[in-house]
Amino acid sequence: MIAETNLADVVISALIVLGAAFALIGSWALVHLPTLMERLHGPTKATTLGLGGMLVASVLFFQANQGIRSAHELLISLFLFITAPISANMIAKVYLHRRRTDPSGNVETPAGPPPPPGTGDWTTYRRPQPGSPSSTAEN
Amino acid sequence: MRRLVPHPGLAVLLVIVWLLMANSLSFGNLLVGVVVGILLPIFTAPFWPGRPSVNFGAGLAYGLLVLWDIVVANFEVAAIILFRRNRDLRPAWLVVPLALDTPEAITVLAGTISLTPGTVSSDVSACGRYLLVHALDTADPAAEVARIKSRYETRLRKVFA
Amino acid sequence: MNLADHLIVAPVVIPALAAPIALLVMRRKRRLGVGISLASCSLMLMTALVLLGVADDGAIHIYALGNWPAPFGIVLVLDRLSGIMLVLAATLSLIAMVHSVITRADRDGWHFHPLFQFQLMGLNGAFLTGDLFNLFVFFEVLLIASYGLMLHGQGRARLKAGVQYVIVNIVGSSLFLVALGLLYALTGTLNMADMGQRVAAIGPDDQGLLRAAALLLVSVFVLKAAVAPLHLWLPRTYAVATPAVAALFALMTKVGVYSIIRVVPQVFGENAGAAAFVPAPYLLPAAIATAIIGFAGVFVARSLSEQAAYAVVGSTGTLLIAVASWQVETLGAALYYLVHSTLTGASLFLVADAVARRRSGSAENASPAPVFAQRQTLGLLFMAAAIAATGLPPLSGFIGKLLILKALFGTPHWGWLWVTILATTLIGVIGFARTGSAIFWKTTDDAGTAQPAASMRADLIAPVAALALLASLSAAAGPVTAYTHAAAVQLLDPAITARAVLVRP
Amino acid sequence: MITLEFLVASAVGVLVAAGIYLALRARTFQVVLGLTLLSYAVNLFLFASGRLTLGGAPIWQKGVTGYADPLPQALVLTAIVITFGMTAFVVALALRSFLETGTDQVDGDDEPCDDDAGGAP
Amino acid sequence: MINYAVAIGFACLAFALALNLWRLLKGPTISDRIVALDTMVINTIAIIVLIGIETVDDTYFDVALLLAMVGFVGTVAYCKFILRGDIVE
Amino acid sequence: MILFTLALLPFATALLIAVASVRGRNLHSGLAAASSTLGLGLVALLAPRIIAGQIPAVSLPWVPGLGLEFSLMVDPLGLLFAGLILGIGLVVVIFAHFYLATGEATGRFFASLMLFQGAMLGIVVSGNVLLLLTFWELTSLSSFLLIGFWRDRADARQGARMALAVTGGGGLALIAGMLLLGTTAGSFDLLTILSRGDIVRASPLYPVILILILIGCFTKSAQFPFHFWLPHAMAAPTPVSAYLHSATLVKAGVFLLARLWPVLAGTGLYTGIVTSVGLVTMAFGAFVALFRHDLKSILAYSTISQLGLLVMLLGFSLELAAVAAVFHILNHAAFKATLFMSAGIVDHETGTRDIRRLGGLAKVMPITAIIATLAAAAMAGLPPLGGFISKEMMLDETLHVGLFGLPWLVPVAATIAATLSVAYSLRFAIKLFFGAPRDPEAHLRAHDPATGMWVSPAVLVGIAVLLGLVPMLFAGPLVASVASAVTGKPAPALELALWHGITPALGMSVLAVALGVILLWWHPRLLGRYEAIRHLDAKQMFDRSLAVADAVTRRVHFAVHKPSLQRMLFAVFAVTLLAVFEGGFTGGGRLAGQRPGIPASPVAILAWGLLVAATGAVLAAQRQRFRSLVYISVIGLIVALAFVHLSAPDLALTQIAVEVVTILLLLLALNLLPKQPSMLSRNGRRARDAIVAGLGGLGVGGAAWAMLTRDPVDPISAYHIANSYSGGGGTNVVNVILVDFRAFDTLGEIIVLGITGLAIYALLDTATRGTAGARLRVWQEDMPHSPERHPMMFVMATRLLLPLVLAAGFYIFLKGHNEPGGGFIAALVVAIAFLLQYLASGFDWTAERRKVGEHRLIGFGVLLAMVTGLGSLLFGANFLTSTFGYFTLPLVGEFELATAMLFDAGVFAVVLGAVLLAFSRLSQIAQRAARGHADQDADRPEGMP
Ligand code: NA
Ligand code: NA
Repeated sequence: MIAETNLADVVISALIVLGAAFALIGSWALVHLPTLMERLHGPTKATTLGLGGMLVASVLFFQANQGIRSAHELLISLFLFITAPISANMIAKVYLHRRRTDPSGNVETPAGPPPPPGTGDWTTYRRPQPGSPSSTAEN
Repeated sequence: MRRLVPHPGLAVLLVIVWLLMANSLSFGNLLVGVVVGILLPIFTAPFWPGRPSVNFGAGLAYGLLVLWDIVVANFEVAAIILFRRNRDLRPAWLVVPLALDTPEAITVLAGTISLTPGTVSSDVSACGRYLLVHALDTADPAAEVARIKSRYETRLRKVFA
Repeated sequence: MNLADHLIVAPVVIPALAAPIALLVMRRKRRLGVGISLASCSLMLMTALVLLGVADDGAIHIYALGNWPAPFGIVLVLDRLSGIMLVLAATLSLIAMVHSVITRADRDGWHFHPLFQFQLMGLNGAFLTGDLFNLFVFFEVLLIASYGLMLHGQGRARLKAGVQYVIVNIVGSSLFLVALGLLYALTGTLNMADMGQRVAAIGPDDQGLLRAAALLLVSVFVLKAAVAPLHLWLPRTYAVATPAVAALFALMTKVGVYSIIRVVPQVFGENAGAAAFVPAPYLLPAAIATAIIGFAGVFVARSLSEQAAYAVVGSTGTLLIAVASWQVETLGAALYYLVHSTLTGASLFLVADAVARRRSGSAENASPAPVFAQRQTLGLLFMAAAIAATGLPPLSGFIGKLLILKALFGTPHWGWLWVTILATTLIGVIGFARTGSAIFWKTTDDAGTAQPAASMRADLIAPVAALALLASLSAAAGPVTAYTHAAAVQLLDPAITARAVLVRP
Repeated sequence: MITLEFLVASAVGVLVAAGIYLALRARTFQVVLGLTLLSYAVNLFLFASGRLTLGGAPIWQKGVTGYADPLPQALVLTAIVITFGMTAFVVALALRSFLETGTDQVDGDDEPCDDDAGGAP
Repeated sequence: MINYAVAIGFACLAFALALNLWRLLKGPTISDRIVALDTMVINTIAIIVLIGIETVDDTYFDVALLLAMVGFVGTVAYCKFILRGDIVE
Repeated sequence: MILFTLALLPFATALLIAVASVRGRNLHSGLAAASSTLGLGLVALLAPRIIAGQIPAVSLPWVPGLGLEFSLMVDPLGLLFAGLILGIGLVVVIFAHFYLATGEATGRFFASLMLFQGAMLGIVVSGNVLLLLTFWELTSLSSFLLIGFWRDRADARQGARMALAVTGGGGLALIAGMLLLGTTAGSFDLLTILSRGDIVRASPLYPVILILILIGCFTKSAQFPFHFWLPHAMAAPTPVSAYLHSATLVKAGVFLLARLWPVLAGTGLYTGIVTSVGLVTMAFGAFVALFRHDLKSILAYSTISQLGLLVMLLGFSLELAAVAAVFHILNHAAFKATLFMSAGIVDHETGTRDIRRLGGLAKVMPITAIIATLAAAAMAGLPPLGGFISKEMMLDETLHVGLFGLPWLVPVAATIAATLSVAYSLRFAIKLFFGAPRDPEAHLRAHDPATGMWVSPAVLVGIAVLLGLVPMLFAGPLVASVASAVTGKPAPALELALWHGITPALGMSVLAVALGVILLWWHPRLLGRYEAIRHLDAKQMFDRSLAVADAVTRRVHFAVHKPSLQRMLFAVFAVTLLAVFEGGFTGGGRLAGQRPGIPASPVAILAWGLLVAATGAVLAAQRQRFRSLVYISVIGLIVALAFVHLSAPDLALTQIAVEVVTILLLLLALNLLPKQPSMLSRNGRRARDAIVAGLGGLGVGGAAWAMLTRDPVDPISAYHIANSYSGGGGTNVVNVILVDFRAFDTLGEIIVLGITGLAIYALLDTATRGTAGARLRVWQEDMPHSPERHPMMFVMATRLLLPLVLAAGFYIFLKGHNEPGGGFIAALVVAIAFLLQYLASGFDWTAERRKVGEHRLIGFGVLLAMVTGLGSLLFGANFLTSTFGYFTLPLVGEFELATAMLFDAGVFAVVLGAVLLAFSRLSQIAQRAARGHADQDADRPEGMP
């Protein structure tokens, strides 16, 4: 496929390996870490540096080896940067919700989150107050 | 101009996205991109009531800072995952009091926290003034909260001025 | 290309335009929508009649969609068989449509008219296409529309039966795709005429695969035709459907039969090696079983619509008994009987509806009820429909059965086939006589015959029209059988079609 | 040597087997799951009728040969769309039927558990 | 050189997918299964990008982009289902 | 012309009466009488020519392919029967006019009667056996109406059904017989067939033909053992009995025997069967008649007996026997119709038909008594009546016939039967009219009826008398020519006379009368004996066998047609499996082909492992619905990856987008479906299903393996690749196939989706009302839920995503013609963008901001696609022909416009509309349920879960 080795190839290869490694570490974290909230930290690695490395490698690859000026890989990162926190947030909410309503499903859980100061609670447990920033589309 | 392009930030973002999708910088694509950038925000305006205005420069700087933090944090967390035994982990729940008061700004802050490995934004308080963050490993939760507030929140207040 | 040449595609285009237009105008102007729907049916009937005439020149008329030549593009093929099916579909749809409008059944739920038109589009497309995958697509069009129509009006019974009907047909569609995949892999083509030619060239190594594909494909058609033991979905579905819809559905099983008649000689004809006339050894016993099961159902059924549904099953059995020997005489007889049995099924459902509308409490169940309006007229109509269904004179069923019996004479096992056909006729006669006498003769009390409301006569238009068609089919049996015979000749000589379809540019 | 052909064929087989087994269960949701698996299998099967091509050009270019057979792909696209429509419909129907009849059993054995049709909870 | 990198990349990602599946099947909480599925989508995107590099063809990029755009929809829908039962309200 | 008029007149009259059904009975009976008279006139007009040897015939083609012609002909036999049918018909009409009470449905009655007359007349004037069959079956149908005339009476309904079942069933045998006869003879033309008797009798099919035709004749003519329907047909009004069961319907069988005599008669088989059946019927009928009490029942059994006599005579295969039969047909018609009418008069006047309650009526109704007694005497075969002559001839002929090699058998049996006839005939007359009244009450009002009522039987009995007194003058030429027509030979020397000198027949006759009188003398004692025995009642047997058949059929039927989806699917899978394996094994060839395989990469193998594991997980978790959905997602992901790997980017895109929407729909539905795990099926059932499933997997997997290991065979797609750019203007061949080469498929496909949307809308629109609505209102959440509806972060992200994803959708649409993408995928992407709004911000919030209705999208989309397709017609090209061009604008550069893209826009609109419609409908139901739930916990304190 590619004959001569040059600096670009080295960088590209390094980025590919780096990205793949971070993706693997993220997935390893998912298996290895003890509780859900800790495991949840794994995928952010795959999303950010794992895939990011791969995408930059792709940009460089098509630029250096094919002469195609390509940047659309950045779009993937853009979308993932928007969506990945949402996924994590929702999964965390599911965790919070289930640990209070269905303790049997969370045998390994250590202490839950402290309530926010004052009389309120987290939105997973309590409907957002009208007019507050957290009640975006409540109607 | 203001009426034609009520949200210049979104319009610019759309033009950039369009050019990235087309993956070429030809004039034709730019033209179509501009049309898309003008029309789509108008068309989707009802779906985003009270679109905030954004300080471009501050936003760009914020973005670069976050990118850098992401790269650094990736390596730190990788080390924790690979080399720290599970029983030595010091996970913690952080309650971050918020000075930000628009949902957009809070969301960006929460997103930033989640994207940087090691912390995940988990919930918002019903009153909207506290953010619940889970940290994978932290020695001093209060310091971590302070770091988040000083490093990200203060900057974001400028972005969403 | 003048406009007349485009007429072949009209049976698909007309409903495909009428449906969205009706959909768009219906919300504001109901009557306009209904008018469009009726106009579409009438226009379709006229077109179909013209096409029937066109096809009578004996030539195979081709319409290449998108101007792409067969086998690369999709072509429509108009021959005598498609002419017959188009006229049948248009006629039946007009009757069913008129009935639904008169009885206001079209107002029992949303989108009756668009769904109805799409259903017709699917039917007409299936009858015209010369491409096997396109046939699948039109099957799906007519099926999904039929799901909507079958559930029209809803209610517990329809929903229960609907789940079964829909799921069974989805499985059938999956199997259709598997068969299609195999055939494409073996022949590299989708055009039926082309496939017929390529099948003949398949080597000995691939014969088993070919035969499996052919049998699978025919099984799918058999499922659509509701042939035993794959008939189980039909009776409940048809019995609970809105009667105007059930009347149209009388044609739906015939789509399966049509596909068998169309595909087997064309693709799996005598040159097809291991797949030559592939369903032959199994179709006959299955058809016999279907006829027996169907008429046994007529025998034990306790409501008119249920009886009608089983009569549809039984008639398919009789029909396939004739189809299964793949000879010109039997096939010609079968085509005549196909037309007859479709109209008959429709008239049974329509009469059942007219009865149900007058016996509000007991509907059309064969339990005694008070005297109802127009009992005598309805009794006569029912008798006529039953006469048609059992194949007694003077309606076309008698001629159809005589034709089939005569054509079967001398074919293998003809004795058993005769016994089946005649015995099922007797079973049917007894069954219809039982429900008929229970509903139209037996009453709980004679108090006051309700005077029919003015609108109550109008709902007899459709059943009377269907029965009148059966009478005319009988009176005009000479020319009609000549046409069906010629159609059978055309079908059993696929080389003619292949030559016409595969004109290389 | 394990070939791609073997992987695809066996995957189709496994999906079909699971699909049929689920389709023969007694409740609508399981049946819908079965139909979904069957449709995966059928789509793969139909796709396979064009044989497998590795590294084939997906887009026509002058002078290039070695395309994956595009026709089965087009057919599968049509099939996916149609299957999607059917699945959507059957899901809606299953729900509607349950709401009307009070049961999602389709086995005929079991009459609805609450025949009072939406009466007291 | 890039070939080797790509091969290593495939190996890492394949192994990652296997780990994801293990978590998916193992659970134990519903959140675990959802997060496993979510990670699987990310890893699949990476594989598709890698296939693009391997085959020197950026046609497949669109697939990766689509997955990035809509892949999380399933995740949030599953979460919403657990949280609220009704995913649209 | 006369023939057509003759044949069609009764039908026209029937129609006329039916149309005039609200008018009075005078009009009805008047029309019927006029029609019969006119018909009779026509017959009279034809008679001289026919007796002179001409056979008027006329023919119209009907179904040439079948050999069915509308051909009519009247020969002497037809003439005789036509005369009987019309003549007795006229008499019966007059009688019925007086007999039927006011308020009876005379319109229905006379219309049915005329229908029957027409059918009967049709039988005797048909010149084509298939036409004859047509009329034959019509007689069964019209007699069904007549017997069931008093429809509120159970016995009438039963009698009618039984008559229909038996005679209709016999008619079916006749159909078979006639078809075989015509096929054997080479023609269905009656005269041709009659001339080919030798061929028929020589045919190996002859026994089958004979038996089938005989079954038809015997059922119709109530021959043993098919006789049982006739007595029950007596539930009909008396005029009907007089008509159908004396002169016409039951004579049809006899007619047909006579008609086909030249073809069928003369063989040992024929003689054996027909003679013995006739003989048995004659004796049996007479025997039973002796012990019946109901007047009509006596007459019914006597009719059976007399028909047996006729059948026996025809069975002799002797010409003189045929003459006797013909003559007896005349006699029987005359006296039996008379007797029925007399019975009707008695019933009418006394209110009873029970012979045990009647007696001595001669005093109060002398005219009736004279008429009936004369007719009974004719039936008994007493001189000087016609019945005597025909019985004499019959007895004489018996001496020439040996049955089963026993020359004495037939004469002895015939004499016994004659004895019984004498006994029951005398019993009828004597018990009814003479002696003392047994039940005075019945006689209170009794007197002779109005003239109109007795004139009819009087005329008939007059004929019976004349047939005895001056037979040659009255019937000689007719009988001669009819006999000749029956036998197909010149008429035998005929001598109809009361006195032939002292012959053995006379002796037998005298003996019969003497014994008959003695029998009547002993009757009370015999009756006691008779009634002490339990009789085999054929009607009961018929009923019981029907009931058993019904029960068995019912049980089998309901066992087979259990409303089980699993059974249906099992049948489908089993049949298709058998089909595939049968085909694979018997077709020959090999499973694996020669094509070299592609080595699988480790990633591919691993992906395969994931897929198999996920599939297994779905199976294992099938009872936990949520988990199985998650596993399904994995399978979808792997399949998409496979499509990428195998160079099918469009498929991967579609798969991913469809997957997302499907999961959303499934989740929406799953929320409301019951979630409790289902019970496991029984082990046996699971094993059975597992076997079928395993075989299915093997079958389809094997087929896939077989396909994949074979080389492609010159696929037509080579043409598509070659012409995609040059002819279709696009480089994405898959897309060009979809929107150009096979745009017709795509048109159908989007219509499927459009219909799906509409059908789902129609289906779910009612879900919030009625039973379903009630269920929704009381719907209980089955797991505790978080109170937050619209998580802030999610909502904010979707607000930004909407314009971005819409832009992406637009882009995918534009480039689809040349690169992966296209209207369908674009629509799904756009749909997902909106679905995200539903998910994040809720149904109401999104719905009130959406501008374009889904219905319009579907409608306009289909229209756009259609109009694009039709546009090509303007340029003289076929439907769906596309065109494209490359244009250059300053600054912008070159770009392509293709009409196929317009078509694709239609695709886009329909798909978007359908997906949104389906989704919003499902959401709305969930909304409804949620609202019901919210109402319940509205008063909960803030913050409680
Ligand atoms: Na495309
Ligand atoms: Na085109």
